[in-house]
Amino acid sequence: MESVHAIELRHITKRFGKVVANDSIDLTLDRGEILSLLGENGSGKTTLMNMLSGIYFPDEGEILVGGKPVSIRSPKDAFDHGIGMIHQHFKLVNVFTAAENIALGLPGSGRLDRKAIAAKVREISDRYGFGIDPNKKVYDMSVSEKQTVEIVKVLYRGADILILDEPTAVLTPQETDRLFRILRTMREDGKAIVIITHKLHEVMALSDKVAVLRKGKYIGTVKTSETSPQALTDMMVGHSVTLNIDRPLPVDPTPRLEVQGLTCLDAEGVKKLDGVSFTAMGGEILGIAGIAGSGQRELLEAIAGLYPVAEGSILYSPDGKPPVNLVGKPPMEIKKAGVAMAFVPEDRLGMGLVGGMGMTGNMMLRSWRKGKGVFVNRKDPNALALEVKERLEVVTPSVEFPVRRLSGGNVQKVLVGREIASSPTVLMSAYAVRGLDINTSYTIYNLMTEQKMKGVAVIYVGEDLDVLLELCDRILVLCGGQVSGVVDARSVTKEEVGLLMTRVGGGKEDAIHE
Amino acid sequence: GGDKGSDTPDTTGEPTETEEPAAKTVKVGLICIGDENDQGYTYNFIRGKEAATTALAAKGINVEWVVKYNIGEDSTCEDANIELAEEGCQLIINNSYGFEPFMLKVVDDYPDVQFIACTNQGSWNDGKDNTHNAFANIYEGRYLAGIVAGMKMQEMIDNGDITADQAVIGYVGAYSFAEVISGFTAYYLGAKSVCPSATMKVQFVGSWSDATEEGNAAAALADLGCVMISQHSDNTSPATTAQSRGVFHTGYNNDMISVAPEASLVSTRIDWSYYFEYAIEAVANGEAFDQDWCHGMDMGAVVLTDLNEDIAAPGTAEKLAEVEAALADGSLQVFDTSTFTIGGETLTNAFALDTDGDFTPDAEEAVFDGAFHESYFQSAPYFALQIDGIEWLNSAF
Amino acid sequence: MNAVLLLIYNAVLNGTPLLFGTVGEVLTEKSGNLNLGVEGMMYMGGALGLGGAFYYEMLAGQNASGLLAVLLAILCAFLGGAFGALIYSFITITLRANQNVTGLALSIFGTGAGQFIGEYMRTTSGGYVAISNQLKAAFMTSPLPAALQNIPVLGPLLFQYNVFVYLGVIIAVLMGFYLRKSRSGLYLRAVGESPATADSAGINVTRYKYLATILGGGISAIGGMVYIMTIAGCVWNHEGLSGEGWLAVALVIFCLWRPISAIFGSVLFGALMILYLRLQLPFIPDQIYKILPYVVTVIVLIFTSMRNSKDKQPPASLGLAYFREER
Amino acid sequence: MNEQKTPLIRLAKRDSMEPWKVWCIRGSSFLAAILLGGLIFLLMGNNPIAAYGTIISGSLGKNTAIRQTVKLAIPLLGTALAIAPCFKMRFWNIGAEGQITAGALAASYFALFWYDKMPPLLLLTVMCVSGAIAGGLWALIPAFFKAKWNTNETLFTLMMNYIIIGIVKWLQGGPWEGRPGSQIIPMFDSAAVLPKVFGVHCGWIIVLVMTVLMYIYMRYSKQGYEIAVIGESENTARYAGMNVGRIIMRTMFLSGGICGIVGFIVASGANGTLYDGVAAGVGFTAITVAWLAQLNPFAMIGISGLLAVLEKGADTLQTRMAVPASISDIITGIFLFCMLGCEFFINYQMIFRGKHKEVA
Ligand SMILES: Nc1ncnc2c1ncn2[C@@H]1O[C@H](COP(=O)(O)OP(=O)(O)OP(=O)(O)O)[C@@H](O)[C@H]1O
Ligand SMILES: Nc1ncnc2c1ncn2[C@@H]1O[C@H](COP(=O)(O)OP(=O)(O)OP(=O)(O)O)[C@@H](O)[C@H]1O
Ligand SMILES: [Mg+2]
Ligand SMILES: [Mg+2]
Repeated sequence: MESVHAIELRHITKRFGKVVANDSIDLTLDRGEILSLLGENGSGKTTLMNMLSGIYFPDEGEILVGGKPVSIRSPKDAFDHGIGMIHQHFKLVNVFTAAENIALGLPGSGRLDRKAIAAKVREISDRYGFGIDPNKKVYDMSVSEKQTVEIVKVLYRGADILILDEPTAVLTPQETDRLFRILRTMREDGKAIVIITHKLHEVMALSDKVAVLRKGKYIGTVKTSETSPQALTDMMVGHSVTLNIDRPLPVDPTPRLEVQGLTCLDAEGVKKLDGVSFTAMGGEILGIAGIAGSGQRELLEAIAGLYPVAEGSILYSPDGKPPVNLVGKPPMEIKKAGVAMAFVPEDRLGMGLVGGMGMTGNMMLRSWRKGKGVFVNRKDPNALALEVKERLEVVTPSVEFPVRRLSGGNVQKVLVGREIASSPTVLMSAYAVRGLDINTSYTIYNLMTEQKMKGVAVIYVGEDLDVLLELCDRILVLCGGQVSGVVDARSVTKEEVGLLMTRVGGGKEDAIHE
Repeated sequence: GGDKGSDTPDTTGEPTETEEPAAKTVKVGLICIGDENDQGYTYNFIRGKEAATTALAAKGINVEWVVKYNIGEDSTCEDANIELAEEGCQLIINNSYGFEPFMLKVVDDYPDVQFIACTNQGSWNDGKDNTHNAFANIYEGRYLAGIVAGMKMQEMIDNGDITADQAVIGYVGAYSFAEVISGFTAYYLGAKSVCPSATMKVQFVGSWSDATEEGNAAAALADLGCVMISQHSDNTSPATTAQSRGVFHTGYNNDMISVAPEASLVSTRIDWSYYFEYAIEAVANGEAFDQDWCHGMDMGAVVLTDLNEDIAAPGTAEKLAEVEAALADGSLQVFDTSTFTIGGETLTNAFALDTDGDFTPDAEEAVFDGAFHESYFQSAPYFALQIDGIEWLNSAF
Repeated sequence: MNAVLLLIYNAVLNGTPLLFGTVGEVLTEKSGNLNLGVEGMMYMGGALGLGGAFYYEMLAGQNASGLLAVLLAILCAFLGGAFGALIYSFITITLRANQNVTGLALSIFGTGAGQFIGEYMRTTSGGYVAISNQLKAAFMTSPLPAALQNIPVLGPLLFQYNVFVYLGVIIAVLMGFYLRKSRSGLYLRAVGESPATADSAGINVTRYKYLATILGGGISAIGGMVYIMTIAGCVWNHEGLSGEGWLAVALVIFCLWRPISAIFGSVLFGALMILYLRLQLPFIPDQIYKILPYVVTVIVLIFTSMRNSKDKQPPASLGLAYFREER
Repeated sequence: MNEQKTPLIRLAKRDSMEPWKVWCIRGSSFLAAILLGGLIFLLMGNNPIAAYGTIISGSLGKNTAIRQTVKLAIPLLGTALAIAPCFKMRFWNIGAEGQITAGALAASYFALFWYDKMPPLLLLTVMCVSGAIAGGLWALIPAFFKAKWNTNETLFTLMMNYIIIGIVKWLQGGPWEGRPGSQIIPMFDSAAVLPKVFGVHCGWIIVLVMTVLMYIYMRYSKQGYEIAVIGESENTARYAGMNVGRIIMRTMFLSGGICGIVGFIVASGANGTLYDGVAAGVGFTAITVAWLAQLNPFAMIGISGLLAVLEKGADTLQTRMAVPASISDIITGIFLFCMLGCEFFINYQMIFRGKHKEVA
């Protein structure tokens, strides 16, 4: 007689139209265990977990919770079975406070006792060391604060089967560590935990078992202790791959973009960038490191002409022409000059892509204005879409399929693919691999390097210090909107960069040791 | 003969049994701005239509009606006229003032069809043979209603309920249009003839039919101290408002006692059946008929609805009978120039007709024999003067 | 009473139907449903509410009780509006059709149905559809003791209104409390802000949307009945209600989705509608004067948008259909 | 699996559907509407077959009837075309009513005061252009505030309707009035009236041409693409270098301009004068036309035709069968409900309990 699993999935199949997102998947999860769910973008991880949390209902197959077949028709059913899920996309009401969001859906009496809820939220966040203010409105929160609220929401409900869909994608290393500590505590409590992440080192560090999906099919489960990142990658992709970043020396670096004393204020008048100065060279990759929200986003947006500049100058030197100041120029002119931005914002589809259009329509976002006359050219974007689809292996039924309905990673591929294709002289990317599977991430790193070798000035904002150190030529570290250092990526250590990241207004003089 | 049930207004007059060969059938079109559900303006035409049908049946004339409801004062009216003419109507009646310009676009194409524009005046100078206008001397009915109101106010003065200078009438008018002005002036003169201290305030609401506006205007008038409300507009809200404010009311178009039994004294309305009968009979016999027709109480074209005996001042019915007789024999003129002044002066001259089409009367002297002769030269009212004792609260409409 | 007092008094009376219409629509919109069919629901409510009192009196005759007539009128009006809102809910919530267009269709349907009922009552009763004076008093006069009503200034300002004024204020205050202080009110707002969030928190989105929309429709429809039974004097007037529903929709935005503000908003609108009758300005033509409520709305709209505040926005998912599997 | 607990009906979104099935569904919803409407007729004591027969013969039975139906469809189609780009941009312009009125007002000004000062063709051109500009400007006001401060456009455009209609009422009873107090503006001189082609004023040619142009504009033009992007996400549009505020204003100017042309057509072609009801609810009905046509200009021809048939038919129904006007509103409502509801069966698939096969 086999032991009773916390969760057992049998032959689960889910289709979306013609897409088979999950194809007869079997999976088990036990108490006191952390399972990593691994797979390339669009391999069906989120879909599978959504069937546990009651968002989707399986087309075929059955779900057993605690050995009993159950039918999970709604999130409420899932809660009743003790299943709680933290979704890839935030499920928070913006105009509510943290406490109100946490109180949502809980049974209780007519009157809403805000004080009691706030007290309990404080208690939980104190216990686990979260710093959240129950009365803060979600719209005032940073991404990681929102993520924290999501976690507290599940903890508050006391779920004993916990599913986390890419929870670390937006957290700082410190926050990630704290989360992992909590998850380990919960494992001790006998909870069953599923975590989806693309970061293999996290998989190795945290989980007990790893289950791998590929193109909607279940490939297998291995014990973490008995596997390696390389082996997992091979399982995910289906054939052997090599994962290393090739970093040739910069060829003939010429100053391309010179930023001086850049200061930007947000709508409330708070300084988001404070006297930022640096030079980006053609033919090299300049990394930008910093804790999330240190001004990376504003910096790139300011260069692209999307964020108002209070002070300072941004000098761009085109080939063989005198430098021009980009400050005050509309985005269109900046783009025409050759500054391209692959910006992957926190909300993937909110900027950079049009969710309701297909890949072709999204490729046109770059080229729609090209050519004389009043009509748009659809032919070239269509060809480009097909090319990007092929090159980056975008999983989509057709290039006319709305990108909103692609999986998160595939959405990102479309964006990055398009930006690179616009053959810029300055290519800026922020969080370009957020949510991308490992294989695709490396494809993108290689694309960046390829651009660099073409003489493009690449600015790469990243979260993963290991990657920054491996990919970039120089790294600019931002802290609280100020430059706390510019370092040579080949010689600096992770610890040194980490230190600069937290040194507010940190001494510029001693940090610059190029 | 035919039935005249109110729910089958369109097929009345269809012969149900074989009649004598002498029976004639006339096909008549009627174009209405509303339908009978308005219980006011159009309803009056429907009532007239039914009564005329019955009366004509007795004379051996079958009338086949084709009625178009809810037609706007726009090109749909033109279309309706074309459609009715194409369907073979020999006579087409347009029931709203604003229909005439659209009707006139069509009349040349159907010279054998007679077109009537009620309440308007185009046939005067359009130079066409097949256009007609008609109206009734509603000012006579208003005058009588004014007498009912005046007697009530005088009774209140006599009882000490109000002082003499509190005998203020509030009048809800649609627009400052001759038809309205003529009406409330007649009404005021009627009231003043039995309650000499009466004065009147007129509030124009800028709509022929808007229950909210009419009710609000009546409330504002009551708040200004008016003890009697009357109206030239389509809804019952002035009556009900009068009742809820504890003042009295006289109505228009329909008997309103059922909706405001404590306030509504009497109403006056036009009875179109006499004109319809006259015009249709002429068409049936292939005769010409007046291009501009106007009659009043003499023919029963203007009627006073039942008096609310419960609240009317004693002796009102008798007084009404007396005045009606005087009006009939011509010994009483409603717009007797000795009964009113304008800016302190007696009215000595006023024009009646607009002959050059600039919309201001410029010909035919309306004042003679000591009275202003309303609807004498043309059916559409043309008394548009502001007399003393009547205050226009607003005049921009 | 002086002119200002009279203006306020009449503004309150005039604004009360709007208050019901608005408060009902606030509830509906808080659930994320933009129901533009208020006009239609108010028509149905007006006709059915009058019908309820009218036929009750026909049956009960002399013994008809005013209180019962009022209750019946409220019930019938509510049911009429709830029925319209049910159609709307089925089409937009279950069948997920576009809310704007469904609302417009409902206003066509509802005005038709309301008019038809009014006409039907008229033809079958052979004249005006009106109730007797004795019953009218229950609808049109103040239910409060004379002692209160006779207090100078305060009497007319506060205590001389008909029962629906007080009922409307009570409903608005209760709804304000419900939305802000109660658990279920919080859940309802969550449904309107982000149905996906509410759903994943285990809130039954469909049920909340249906209930709020139907309840809201019913409350709006009571406004139609209040209009007929107070302003129109308990008589069915053809096309008498025209425009009230649209004003109510405007007022919802004007009061920034807050029931309590709707009380003041409806009085303001009530005042603006009658201002030209009570405060003659020689230099403005009346037709221009009459557009004042709309001009004021536009100005307020512009000013509130200039002081853009995150708390003064429409419910974030207003107008959008929700399907759980949509991403 | 525990069959008892499986939901009775589940929904899934469909990718696509064969066109014939789509039309089958639309056809059956139409049939359902006809049946429901028939039921209403039956309840009211009318013969449904006769009633529908009357609607058809009344609207399409004779040349005069067809002409009138076409005349009703012209402003509906024109306005639906005008609304389409706004709706595509997710700008909820419910102010078409006012924009039509503004256009009619400007056109009327030239018709009334300039008719003898220029040749007829020039006069009509000036009227058309001024109508377009006035409608466009009237639409530009809410668009400006939307672009600048994100002012709610639904309410703003609705209010603008009442305001311009109030202004026309004032003109009607004031400066432009004919007979004092009559509230009627005199008829235009014949030079200011659109000529007729096949018995209907040539507005129908104008709107048909506009249909083709609008189709091309939305589908193939750069501006059409900009509109589509903004409708999806303003941030993305900004990112792509579009000047969102300007595009919003430009699109609203275009939309209002087309409404203004419709106003000109109605005032000059149909009525030959101006009055406050010149838009006659068209602005609202056209929203349903645009939406039911899913913003496809060619589909709008059919939908506006259908609604015009219903309207004209209902008119005949009241004349011939004494069916009150309110019934036709009820029937129109039912048709709209059915046609709106049926899209559900096209976009979603219902899976019934027990229908899915178990894999052993
Ligand atoms: N609601 C939906 N409608 C249509 N297609 C969907 C939907 N949800 C998922 N899919 C499709 O199902 C497939 C699996 O998607 P899923 O989101 O589960 O992938 P994933 O493994 O979570 O990917 P990622 O790592 O990028 O998040 C994708 O091809 C996606 O396009
Ligand atoms: N009258 C209202 N109607 C609807 N929603 C409201 C109303 N007033 C406030 N809200 C909403 O309810 C939420 C809470 O309101 P409020 O600002 O009163 O919270 P609070 O300050 O926490 O409450 P408290 O009154 O207990 O201090 C806000 O997000 C606001 O959008
Ligand atoms: Mg995923
Ligand atoms: Mg003259």
